[in-house]
Formats: sequence, C-alpha cells, structure tokens
Amino acid sequence: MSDAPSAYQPPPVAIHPAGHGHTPHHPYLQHHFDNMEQQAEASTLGMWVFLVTEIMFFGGLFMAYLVYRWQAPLGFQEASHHLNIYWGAANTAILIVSSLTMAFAVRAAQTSQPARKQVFWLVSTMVFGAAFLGIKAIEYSDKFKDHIIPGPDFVWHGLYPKPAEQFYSLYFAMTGLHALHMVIGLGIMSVITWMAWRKTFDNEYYTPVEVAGLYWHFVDIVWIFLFPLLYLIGRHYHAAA
Amino acid sequence: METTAPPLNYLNNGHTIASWLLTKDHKRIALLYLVSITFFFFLGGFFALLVRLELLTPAADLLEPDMYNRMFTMHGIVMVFFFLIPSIPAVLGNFLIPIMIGAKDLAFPRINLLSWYIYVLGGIFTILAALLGGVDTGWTFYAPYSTSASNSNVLLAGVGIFITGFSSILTGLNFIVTVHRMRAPGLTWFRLPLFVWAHYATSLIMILGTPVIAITVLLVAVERAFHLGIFDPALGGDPVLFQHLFWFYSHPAVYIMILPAMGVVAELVQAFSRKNIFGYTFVAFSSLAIAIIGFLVWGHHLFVAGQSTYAGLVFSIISFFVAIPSAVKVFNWTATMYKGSVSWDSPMLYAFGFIGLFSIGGLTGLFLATLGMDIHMHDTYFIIAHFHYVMVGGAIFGYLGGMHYWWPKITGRMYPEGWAKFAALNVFVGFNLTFFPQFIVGYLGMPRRYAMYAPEFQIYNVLSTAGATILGVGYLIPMIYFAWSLKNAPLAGDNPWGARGLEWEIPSPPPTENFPATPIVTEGTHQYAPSREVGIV
Amino acid sequence: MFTNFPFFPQQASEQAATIDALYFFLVAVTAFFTLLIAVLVAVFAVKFRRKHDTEVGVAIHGSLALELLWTFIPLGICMVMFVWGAQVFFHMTRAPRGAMEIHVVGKQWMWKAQHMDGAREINELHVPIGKPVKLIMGSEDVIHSFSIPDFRVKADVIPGRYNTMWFTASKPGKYHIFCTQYCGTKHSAMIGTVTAMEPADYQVWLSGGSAGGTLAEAGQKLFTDLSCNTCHMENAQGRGPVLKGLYGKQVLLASGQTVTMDDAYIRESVLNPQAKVVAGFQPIMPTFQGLVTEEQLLQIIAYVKSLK
Amino acid sequence: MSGHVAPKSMYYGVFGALMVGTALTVAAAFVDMGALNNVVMLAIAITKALLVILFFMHVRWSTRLTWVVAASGFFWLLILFGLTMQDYLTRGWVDGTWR
Repeated sequence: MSDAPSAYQPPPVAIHPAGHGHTPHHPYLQHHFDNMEQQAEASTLGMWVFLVTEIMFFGGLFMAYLVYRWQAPLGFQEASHHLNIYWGAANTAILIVSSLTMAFAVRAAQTSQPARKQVFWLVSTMVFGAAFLGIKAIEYSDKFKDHIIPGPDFVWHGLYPKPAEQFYSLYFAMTGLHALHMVIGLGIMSVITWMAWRKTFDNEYYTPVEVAGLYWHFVDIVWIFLFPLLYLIGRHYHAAA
Repeated sequence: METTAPPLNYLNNGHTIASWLLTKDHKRIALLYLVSITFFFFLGGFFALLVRLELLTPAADLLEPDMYNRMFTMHGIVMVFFFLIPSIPAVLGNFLIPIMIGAKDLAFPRINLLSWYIYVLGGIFTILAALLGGVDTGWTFYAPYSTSASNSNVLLAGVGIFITGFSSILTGLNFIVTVHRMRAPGLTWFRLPLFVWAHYATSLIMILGTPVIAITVLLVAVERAFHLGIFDPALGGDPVLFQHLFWFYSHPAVYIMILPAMGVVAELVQAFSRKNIFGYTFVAFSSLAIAIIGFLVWGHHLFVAGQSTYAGLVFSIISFFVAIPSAVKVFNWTATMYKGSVSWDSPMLYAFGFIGLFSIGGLTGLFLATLGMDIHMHDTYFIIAHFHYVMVGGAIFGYLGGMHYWWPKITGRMYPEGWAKFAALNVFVGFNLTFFPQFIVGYLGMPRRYAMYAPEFQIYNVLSTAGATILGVGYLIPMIYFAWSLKNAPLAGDNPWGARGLEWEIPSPPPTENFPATPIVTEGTHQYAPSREVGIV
Repeated sequence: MFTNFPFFPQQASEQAATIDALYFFLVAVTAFFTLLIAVLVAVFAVKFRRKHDTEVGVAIHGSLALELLWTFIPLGICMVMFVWGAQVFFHMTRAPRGAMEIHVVGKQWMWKAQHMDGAREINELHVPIGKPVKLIMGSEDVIHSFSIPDFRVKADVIPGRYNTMWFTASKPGKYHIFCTQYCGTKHSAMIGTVTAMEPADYQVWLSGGSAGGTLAEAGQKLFTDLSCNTCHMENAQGRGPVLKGLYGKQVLLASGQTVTMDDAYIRESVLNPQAKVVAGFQPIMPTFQGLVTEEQLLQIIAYVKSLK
Repeated sequence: MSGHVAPKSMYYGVFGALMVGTALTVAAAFVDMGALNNVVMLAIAITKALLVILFFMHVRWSTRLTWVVAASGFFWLLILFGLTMQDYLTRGWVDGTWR
C-alpha cells in the first residue's frame, strides 16, 4: 500500500543463459535475429502480411466496381467497349513476361549465379515493367484526347453517360493505383538491382530479391483481374449486336 | 538519489536528440509514441471540453453551430485515429511485446520507427486541418456531405487519416511477424501472456481493416477534388456504399481500441491477484473470436440507412455473437480473483473500474444490436453513452491501468500511490457522472451532434458537463505525478509488484538489448502457486 | 429551475409501447449482469484481499463446465433479444396496406411535407391518430434522418432514392421531429413538430390547407408542362410506354431483366432514363435531372400512381 | 539457408499456361455466352492468379503459415464482398421496405 516496492519476488519463468553464446555472424544478419533462417522467414512473412493489406486496399475499389457494375451493367459494358482491348492484352502479356523474368531473378540468386546474371534478369523485369507503364501512358493520353477523363470535361456520345463516367472514374482509380504500384515496384527493383550488382545475393542471403519478387508478382495478379473486369466485359455485347 | 553511476539502460544509452529521433529501439519508439499520443489526447480533450461547455445550455450561445460542428468532429478524429487506435498498441504493446516474448526487438525495428514518423506526418496534416478552420463532417465523413456539401478542410483531414492508417498497418504487421517468428525458445503459443494474444488479435484487425478505410478516405478525397461520381448520388454514386466501406473498417476499429485494453486488464487481474488467469484458452481465443467475428457485424450501423431488411437481420444476429466472447472474458477475469491474493494497488483499481464499466458498455451494445430497439436509439445520445463506456470506461481505463502497472518498468521509478488512488477514484466518478445521464437523455430522443437542443434535455446535459470537469481533473493528476516521478520518486527495483512475467525479470528500466542472451522459457504466465489442478482447462 | 425531469419519452404511437417493453427487458438484463459482476468483483476484492506481502493466490486453471455455462446462457439470452427485436423490426418496416401516404422531402435544413390532397407544410407534420401513416421520404442534398422520438420511429432520408417509414399516432398532441443524421451547419435546427390530431380535426385542418389541388393533379400538370405526355400517350402510339395501370406491375426491360414499377423506378426513369429501358422502346428519353425538384418528382409519382 | 529451387522448365511451363490463359480469355470475350461470359472470364483470371501464387510466389513449397496468410487475404475480401452484396441483392425482399 506504500510506495515501497514489494518484498515478495516470485521465481523466474525463464532460464537466462549468460552472455552471447553464438557462432560467427553472417554479415547481413541483423543483431536482433538469432540466425539467417529466422531473419529470412520474418521478412517473407512480413511481405505476405503486407500483401494481405494490399489485397484489402485494392479490395475497396473492387467492391465499388462490383456494386456499380451490378447497378448499371449495360452502362459498364458500353463504357468498357471504348477501351482498347489490344493494348490491354499486350500489357497483360508484358506483365506475365516480367513475372517470369522476376522469378528467374529470384532463382538466379537462390542458386548463387553470378551477379551479372542476376542483374540481367532484374533489368529485364524492369524493362518490361517500364514497357507496361509506357503503354498505359499511351492509353491514358488517348482517353484524354477523347475527353473521357471523368469530371466536368467528360464528353460521352454514346448511351448511358452517367454509368460510363462512373466506369471511367473506377477505371482511372484502379489502373492509376495499379500503375502507382508499378512505379513503386520499379523503385524497389532499382535498389535490388544495385544490391545484386554489388554481389550481395547468393544462396545464403537472397531474401530482398525474394521479397521484392513477391511484391512484383502481386502487382501482376492485380492486373490479371483488372484486365478482364475493365477491358473484356463489353466485347460479347457488341459482338452480339 | 543515485550515488553510483546507474547501469546502462535504454534511457541513458545515448542522450542526443538524434539518439531518440533515429532510434530503432522499440522501447524508445514506445516513448516517442507516448509523448505524441499524450499530446493528441489532451488536444482531443480540449475539443471535448468546448463541446461539453457549449452543451451546458440548450441554445448555441458559447459556440456558433458551425464552430460546434467543427469541435465535435475534431474531437472524434483526434481521439479515434490519433489516440484510441494507437494508444495501447503503440505505447505499451511496442514496449512490452518484444520483452514478453523474450526477443531483443520487434522483427522490423526500422519499420517501427517509420510507423511513428508516418503517425506524426498524419498528425501534422490533421492539426493543419484544425488550424485552418477545422472539419465539420463528423469523424464518420458520411458522403455526400463530406464529398459535395461541406466547405471545410475535409481533404486535409482525409489525407491525415489516410497517412496515419499506414502507421497502424505497419505496427500491426510488425506485431504479427514478431509474435510468429521471434518468440524465445520454450515460449509456445499457450504460454504467451494474454496481453500478447490480445495484441495479436488487434494486429489482425489493423492489417485487414485499415487498408479499406484508407482506400475509402482516398475515394472521398478524389471525389471531392475531381468531382468524380463515386459516392454522391447527384453524380451517380451511392452513399450507402460509402457506409459499408467505412464501417467495414470502423466497426472492427472499435475492437482495435478495446482488445489491447482487455489484454492489459488480463495482466492486471493476474498480477494483482497473484494468480493465473481462470480459463486461459478461453480468454486467449476469445480475443481472436472478437477480432474475426468483429468483421462480420458492421451493418448494424446501417439499420436505419436503407439497408435491406434481410441484411439487417444477418448483421443483427452476428452482432449478438460478438458479444459472447466479450462476456466470456468478463466472467473469466472475475473468476480469476476468486481465492486470489487481491491487492488494491492503483493499477488494480483501474481494472476493477474497467470490468464494471466495460460490462455496462458491452451490455448497452446489445440494445443497439437489437433491431427493433436500435431504430429508436440510432444516432441519439444513447449511442454516445454506449461507446464512451467502451472507449473511455474500457480503453482509457485499460490504458491508465497499464501505464500505472508498467510505469516502474518503463521509467524505473514508482509514483505516489496515494495520489494515484485518488486520481483513479476521480476518473471513475467523473466518468460515470459524464456519461450515465446520456443514456437517459438518449432514450428521451436527444440526437447526437446537436449544437442546440430541446430545453427538457438540459438537466442531463448539465450533469454531463459537471462530470466532464471532474473527469478532466482526473486526467491531469496522473500527468503531473508521472512527470514529477521521473526525477523525484523512489526507485522501483526490477519487480515492484511481485508479479511474474519476463518483463519483471529484467532490470527497470530495461537495458537496450532487453536480455543479455535469449532466455529459455519454462512456464506459462503468472503461475504463482505450485500448480494444483482444480477443474480442467 | 428544471421543471422537466423526464426519464422516458411519451408513448404517442401504437408502436411505442412494444418498443418500451423490449427496452425494459434489455434494461433488466443489463442491470442484472452489471450488478452480478459488480457484486462478485467487490466480494472477491474484499474477501480475498491480500493479507501479507508474500501471499499468493491458489492455482486454479479453469472449469469447462463454468465456461460452457457462461457461454451458452448469455447466448440464449442474446437469441431472445434477437428474435424479439427482429419481430418488432419486421412490424416497423412493413406498413399495412392502405396506409395514408405523405411525401416528405428533407433539404438543408428543413423538412417539407406534401399530403396527398395537396396540403403542404414546412417543419410541421399533421397526422390523424388511429390511422397508419406511411412517409415516403427523399432528400434534395445530403443524408438526413427523420426521427420522432415519441413515436419511436426513425429512418434515414437519402438523396437519390426513397426510404419509407410508418407509424400510427395514438395520442393527440405536439411532438418533436429531429433530424438525426448529421447534415451540416444547422443540423440541430432541422427540427419540427408533428401534430397528432383527432381524425375529424385532421379533416378540418386539411380542408384549410389545400389550395392547388391534390398531389396527383399537380403531377398531372407537370406531366403536361414537361411534355411527358407527347411520348407517354394514353394509347400505344407513343414513343414511350403507356403508363396507365403500370404501377406496381413487373416490367420487362431491354436488357432482359425485369423490374417492379415502383416509386424508385419512376424516379430513376425520370432522372436517368437510359438506365432501365423498357423492352421494345428506344433509349431516346432525355434526362430531367435538374429540371424537376424532389417535391415535383413526388408529385409526378403520385400522378403515375393515380393512373389506374 | 536456401528455399526450394524449382527447375527452369517449371517456370516456362507456368509462363506458357499464363499466356494461353490470356489468349483464351480474350478469345472468349468475343463469344456471346450471356451470363457465362463473366464466369469464364473470372474462372480464367482466378486460375492464372493461382498459378502465379503457387509457383512464381513459391507458396506451393512454403510453410502452412504462408498458405494461411495468403488465403486469409482473399477470404476477408470475400467477407467484404459477400456481406455488402447481401444487402444490395436483397433490397426489396420484404414487402413495403425501404426500396
């Protein structure tokens, strides 16, 4: 009841080994981890948990898409028809190729291949990523020229102007957020490439490549869903008409 | 007081400003959070004070209605996003989780520091929004008012909340990975302190829910800035969709606020009864159950919002299900005291208060889950009273109890126990006087967010404001004696309470590395007496 | 100073008593469990108060029987609450057939009501007692919520759609109308009075209020003024569907779906005609967004409804 | 430490399957199958996503925890979609209600 600390001291719940008793450290082992295995597992788990948050982040947009498409299916089909399916398909293919090169980059590090091989795969991934963004930029500028950027200047000559504007709001929100993720991905890749160039990665330590790869593949998966949901829904409607 | 140089600990290991602002030590980051969160708590309290003073009379005489609207909005935003959500996890969780699991730090120390900077950045945007005139949408940002009608600083505040969300996500991510991957040898899941279980469950909500509010707030901001038709029906949008997305996060978010407090109370009840928890597995799993079922109930905020009747029924019944694990916790905490050695130290007083007030808060939640009842009570002061019983009577009581319990560990100093008891009593009385009348005035029909109200509601508002004054004093007292204790109070020693747990086996304040070497855990938490099996687990 | 010290709102509608009964049940459960916990905590705290500094508690690990007990008893009580609450709710959401309809429009910061025979009022609502009244409510700007505490009813009023609620007033008198969904600066001034009157008094009041004919007549005038009748003709020659007798029926759409011709569909068709085009017609109708107010929309709906 | 190293041929195989899936989904989009279009489109997309997750992201060889984490993301997404849509899809089911 007083300020005096309790005299009672319960027995400890843990054995405390005296001092540091470890084997020599790997140079990339951070001090608060016990070993490389724990460090690698923590990093990959961390990235997976982060990707779960990313799923939910995009999920809010997909939710909005679902509700508005359900409310105005014809309007969405009509609006979707004004997207260029060939650019969309090309971009899908490009992203899949970049995923393959990314997977090979991870594999190159995993199997201790020489730095220039790792760098080759990483740079290839970045080139395809940049190509994707380039095509996206062409598509955006087409939309700009056609005045189908939502907002006060939105011009729609076809049917269902309201749902069409809503479709394009979602189109720009979803592909814009995806493109932002691509840009961030390119930034991460630049760092990883630089690290690979400095001969950082081998079969003992390749977690950064692997974790960056997880992120890159995730961005690919988002596009795998965006492509059909945005580009393909209007096709059979017009094919039938 | 000290004559010899004190041993090296996390506090005296570096005194430069950089050694604090660039620290990767989870304990120092916890203190950074403590300072910033305390600031936001008193900022939010200041807004609450103005709100309560304005409500002393039925007319809008102290504040114009417009100013009143900004005040309650800022009170909500600051308290929810900048105090309640980060409070216990970012301060006590950050400080204690690595120690409780026998680790040197969280899995990602740099991300931990980053999360604090993100929090501060979000806070700056919000303060800026307040300084430039505030926001008048309510913390709920309902569209289309927020997207089209309001002419206050919705964008700035939205950006602030968006940014702060990432701080919460990163904290949750860090905790989850830490608990999975950093536990000391021998520390199995069912030997984990219940505080850790509660934070694990909280972290699940943080990472699964927060991204949805982030994208929702972003959409509001985009709609406001570019006039896109996402939520405003005049532009073709659907305002009810906003409510679905908003509450998908914001209902689970109330469990982000209360679950860590439940974890604290589980520790307090065990330590101050010198007895292991009654029904460990039930208490541990009830945290997970609350976190998971909590994601399925958000539609009870939409009972009068034009949701379908069928959806109303579904959300209502699941809302009742989420009450059960909370009830299980309350009964188990109470049962833990049975045949314990119960001390009445100030942290335990907060635990007593928590159990009682949370019971009222939880039980009045059942009124709101009951479909026919909620129609009348929706958006009245009954709801205000209900969630303040959970948020203040629950979350803040847990936070204060935890601060008093672990203060000796954090700072190495005791605080004046007499004053602490007085403050606890003060907070309890002030709190009940503030919020109990609101149940009655709510059932009478007084709507929330009213600057002016019908004269027959005045008596209850006068009581409320009087209580709030007492409550405010109750909050200031601990501030003073905690600050005073830093230099003047007696040293605490490693284990002032005679409690059992890894955190009590290391020096106070703990050394930077927490443990000289990774400990090997041999027992579960809070096993005081030699095990004498009574009943089954 | 305070002449009023009420604990309960008045019971001024037929629903009020059923809701209060549910309330008392919930209060009783809350009081019982709160007291139970408080007493247990107090008794344990006193009885098992620490006697000396080295005392420790007895190791008790739990009891499955007790856990099951305090899981399933609360669950049972909760299910009683759920079923009871759901019953009350079902009753509250389904207006009886033949309920008297009144149109209500919320806008920042006032309530406008239109009675079927044309009487209009602002921040006031006159209703007869003993007769079910159904409010069909829309908003011109943001979300509002129409609440009459003494009747225990409330529903959000949402722009872009109609919400309904119903009640049967039971006691003559004047009662508060509150807007309970935050709607901006003068949210707390968006209040009004509902006056419940004997049916005979209500008839007297109505006859004093209507100058411009019934709501349907006002709608018919709009229908002509806006040239709706040039396409929606009385015979099948028009470019738009014949509206006569269509209300409440299922309509086949060009997309192959069907939709019920109700208030919401009429509203959508006026404001966003191309969203759901009736099968066999071209999507040529122009939008009337911005040309008709929410009140006028409700008049048009009343007119279309009257085309039997 | 070193995780599972898959042969290059496997990556090429998965890559081929992804490309074929893309071609199929574009081709299917031009055939009018009514409501089935959506089903086919989404089925292909989900298959492609699963291929990426299982093979490119190495979940096939990962711990059970990784499986649980990856699955929980999609599960929570279904909670969001499911409980929101059960409101929209059931509007007007009960006579005289809101809509």
